[in-house]
Amino acid sequence: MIEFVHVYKSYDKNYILRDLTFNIYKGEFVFITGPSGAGKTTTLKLLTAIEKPTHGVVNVFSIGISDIKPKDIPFLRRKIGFVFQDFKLLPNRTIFQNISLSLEISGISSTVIANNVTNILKAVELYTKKDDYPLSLSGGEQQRVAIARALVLNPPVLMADEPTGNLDDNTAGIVIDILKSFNNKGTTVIVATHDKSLIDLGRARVIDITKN
Amino acid sequence: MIEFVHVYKSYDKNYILRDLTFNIYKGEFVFITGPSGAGKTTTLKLLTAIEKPTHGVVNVFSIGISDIKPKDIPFLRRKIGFVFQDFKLLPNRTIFQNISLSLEISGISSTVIANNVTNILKAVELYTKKDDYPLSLSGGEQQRVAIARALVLNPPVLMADEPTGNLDDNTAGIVIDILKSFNNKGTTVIVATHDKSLIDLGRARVIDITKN
Amino acid sequence: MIKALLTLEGHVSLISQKINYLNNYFKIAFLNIRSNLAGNFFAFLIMSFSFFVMLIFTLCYINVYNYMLSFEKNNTMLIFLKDSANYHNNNIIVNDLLKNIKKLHGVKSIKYYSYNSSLRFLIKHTPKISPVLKTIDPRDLPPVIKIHFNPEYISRIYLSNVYFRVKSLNGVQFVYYSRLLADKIGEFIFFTKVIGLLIFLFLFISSIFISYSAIKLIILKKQDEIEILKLVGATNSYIRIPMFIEGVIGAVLSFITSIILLFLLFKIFIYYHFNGFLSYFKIEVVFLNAFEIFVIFLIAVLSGFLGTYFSSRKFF
Amino acid sequence: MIKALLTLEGHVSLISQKINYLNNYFKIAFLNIRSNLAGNFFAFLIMSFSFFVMLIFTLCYINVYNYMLSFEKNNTMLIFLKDSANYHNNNIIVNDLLKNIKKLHGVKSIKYYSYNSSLRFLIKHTPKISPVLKTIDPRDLPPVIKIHFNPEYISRIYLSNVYFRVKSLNGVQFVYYSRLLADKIGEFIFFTKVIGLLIFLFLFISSIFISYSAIKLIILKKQDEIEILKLVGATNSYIRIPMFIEGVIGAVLSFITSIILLFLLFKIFIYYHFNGFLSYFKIEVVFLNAFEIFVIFLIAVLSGFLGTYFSSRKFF
Ligand SMILES: Nc1ncnc2c1ncn2[C@@H]1O[C@H](COP(=O)(O)OP(=O)(O)OP(=O)(O)O)[C@@H](O)[C@H]1O
Ligand SMILES: Nc1ncnc2c1ncn2[C@@H]1O[C@H](COP(=O)(O)OP(=O)(O)OP(=O)(O)O)[C@@H](O)[C@H]1O
Ligand SMILES: [Mg+2]
Ligand SMILES: [Mg+2]
Repeated sequence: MIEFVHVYKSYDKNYILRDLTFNIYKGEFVFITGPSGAGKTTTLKLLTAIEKPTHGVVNVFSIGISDIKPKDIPFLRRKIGFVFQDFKLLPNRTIFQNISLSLEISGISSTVIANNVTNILKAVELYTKKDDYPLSLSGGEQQRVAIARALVLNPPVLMADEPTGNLDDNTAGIVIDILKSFNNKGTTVIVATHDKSLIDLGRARVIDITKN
Repeated sequence: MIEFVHVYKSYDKNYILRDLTFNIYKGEFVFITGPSGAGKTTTLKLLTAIEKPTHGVVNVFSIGISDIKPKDIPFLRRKIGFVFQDFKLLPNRTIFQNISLSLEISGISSTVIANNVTNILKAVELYTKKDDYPLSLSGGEQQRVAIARALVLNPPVLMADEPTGNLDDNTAGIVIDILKSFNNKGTTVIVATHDKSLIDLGRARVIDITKN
Repeated sequence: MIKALLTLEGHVSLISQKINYLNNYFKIAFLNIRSNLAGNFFAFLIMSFSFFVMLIFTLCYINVYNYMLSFEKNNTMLIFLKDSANYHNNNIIVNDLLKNIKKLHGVKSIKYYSYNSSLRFLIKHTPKISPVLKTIDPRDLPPVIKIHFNPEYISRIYLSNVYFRVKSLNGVQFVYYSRLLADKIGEFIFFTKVIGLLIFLFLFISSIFISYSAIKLIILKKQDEIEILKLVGATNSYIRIPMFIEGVIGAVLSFITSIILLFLLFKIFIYYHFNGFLSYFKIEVVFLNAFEIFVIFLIAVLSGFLGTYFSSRKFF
Repeated sequence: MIKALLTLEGHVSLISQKINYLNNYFKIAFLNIRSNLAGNFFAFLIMSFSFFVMLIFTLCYINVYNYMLSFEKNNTMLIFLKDSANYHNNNIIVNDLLKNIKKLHGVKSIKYYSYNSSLRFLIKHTPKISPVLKTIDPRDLPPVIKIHFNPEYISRIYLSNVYFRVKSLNGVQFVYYSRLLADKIGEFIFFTKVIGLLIFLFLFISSIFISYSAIKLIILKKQDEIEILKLVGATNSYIRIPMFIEGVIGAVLSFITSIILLFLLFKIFIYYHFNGFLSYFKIEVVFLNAFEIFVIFLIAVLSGFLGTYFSSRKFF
């Protein structure tokens, strides 16, 4: 499903990723790890064509990221839920509207949207905050909204960048349980984190990008 | 130095902080802790007059936050370095310019600025990135820039909101060491975190806002 | 594989999806307008201002142009006849003359003034010296023939042709038409056209530019939002179409406002009898006709569209 | 305690700090301009456009006003005398009349035309009918006295006063002055003033408003930056003063651009001899004088300042 073959990535001749090769199979749960600045976020960005590899091949759903056409990028992104490290919520839309966004852009009807969003909000325990705006939420609450937005479209692949950085151990446990339950339903889950305790909690395959 | 006396804080009649009372003395190192959404960030905001208490008294440097004049707020904030949970760096200024900002707004001459910024950048191990822009840094690197900006003015009080949320254990250790060294030089340090391992690492007084 | 998925999905619910999208575009456009009422109101005011300036200019231009044209078109020719002592002879000459002149193409009407009516004619057309003229003996004045031309025929060359023809006729003492004025006015009309076109182009570009800035102002506020939308998988059209709807709605509303404003100002103008005053100078003030309004309306819509186009281009 | 600290700090390095600040304000203003060249260029263009419209309006207004005034001020009065058969008697009456009229306040010059020169006078002043007049016997015409008034004295009341006085004098047959025109022009000048003032106010407010939007456009881009600056401890003046500098620099530059543009357009206008054409209608076209330019310059600076003031107010 996802292939990295001898991937190099540089910013201004400064190589971040060197000769990175790995495979992620359909339905897997995988941790990508490495210290701060190692290139975890960069690796995830390569998967959604936010960045392109300098050398090497990145294949997602058998599509080569290097030669994807700009007009196909939105459709690729709809297949991959992305929980951003800095959440990227829209400050002038409520939690509910933020989450329904992923559905609206795919042209889904509003009754289906209302139903799905309500379910996912209950799953991340934020249903009571559905009409609040992101800026009035705590860091941890925002993180859960970001996760809900990524999951609501029920994408075949979910990527989460440091999804528990702002969460206490209890809440982090809840989030990992949610990710696991989606994984059990067939979603491929990729989590980038430096957090050893999270990896212990998840008990899954670990790809250390610095050891490649 | 810092006093919370029977402090209540509500947003829209929804009480976040209830009857919170504590003291922080000059030169102390204190952890403020509690689960996600407990009000850690809110507590720190009360200290810098970003928010005002609904009831109760908050005193900082013997100044009551409830009746501080708007024109005195900037001068209060210059005495308190604040590492924000979401960093709040200026995207269109380089790392160097971001850090020198705190000095410029106090009208300090540019030679002094250059000197101080260089020193602090070396302390957080980001001197090589000084001419990069924040968006090209990893989450952990941005966090360290935020810390450097808070420390460069050498403020009597430093507050850090989840300062290691995006850092791996090694880098987190470095950051805690920096905070400790400033604390040894007389700076009062207040760290808000949910991270048990960080609290273990710091070995200092813990104020749990949910237990008050 | 993704393409296969897409086409499959595309065929299953294509129509209901299209309707949802269309519905959404308008919903988003109105949501955007509502969520940034202040910004949109500013944009609206700036655009109204620009269209208002454009409309005022057009109104002035059309009236100046009409005025100039009226100068050119109202040209008459005065033919002063030789005074013959022989009354009978005179009559024959005059009849001959009138017949000859009638044959000329483009002559609309001919009027003969005997010396009596010639004086009345003079008194009527030169009120300033009428008291003086009243003391004059009519018999001192020559008879006059006045020719009105068909406006379509009038041109400088035509007039000078007629001039030379008439001058050579029997019994004509002197032919008068304001050649100098005609020349100058012809020149002026030409430059009015050229400069009018230039100013109009300038205003058109400015109005695109003003729509551009007005919409840019709105887009700048949404820059981060657009960035996020793209990351979440929104297509270009999903982001841009509501903007176009917004831009065109803004342009249409501003246009309507400015035309109403102009109309009210025009009515006030008429109300205070300036029209009466100006008609003293033979200046008739007219409002824009439906066609002109429609053209400017199209320009307004176009400038809203182009403004959005240019201001939203850089994001994609 | 914090206050004590502040005042201490304040006294130690007050002067060097003030200099650093001032230095900084200009540095920041120029940095801002450079870092957002595109946005600033737009703002500059919009402001230029608004000032240009304002200047064009002022230019037109001043010329129309001058033209109207020239109508009012060039008023002359024609006095037609009774034709006396007795030449000697006539001379005495005329001399008496001239003496009496000279006594009136505000009379600038008097000219007496005997019937011979009266004809020449008529021919000169009514070229359209000169061929007719040439056939007239001079003795049929009455002698005329023409009065020129001092422009400062002229007003409707003054003129009608003089009219009644002169009319009652011995030997006067008829007094002519264009009262109707004077009335109408007086009315028109009044409305020109009122409407001119209204339009000027409208343009002034628009230009503040346009500066406002232009600067708002820049500030919107910096909204987050300003938020962060405040959190880090920047004072209001630290944030706003560079904006004022930016706003005023923008206004001044746009003003200079638009006045140069207007001047060039004016020169082109003159070059194409419109001036000559218009002077045929006795319209003299003048450019704005230094004082008028200065006033509009002040308005430009003021609108830049007020624009910044209003657009930066809400942040604090
Ligand atoms: N757009 C960019 N331009 C230049 N350099 C960049 C850019 N994005 C990332 N980098 C650099 O690439 C390196 C890896 O960044 P990345 O964000 O992938 O790290 P990370 O593993 O996610 O770290 P963290 O755990 O701190 O988030 C960093 O040193 C960063 O400075
Ligand atoms: N401006 C606001 N308006 C309304 N509610 C708010 C606002 N700011 C915070 N809250 C609410 O107050 C509660 C406490 O927020 P706070 O940010 O202080 O939590 P926190 O302890 O910092 O949590 P975290 O560890 O997740 O950052 C949250 O439930 C949040 O939704
Ligand atoms: Mg990262
Ligand atoms: Mg927090």
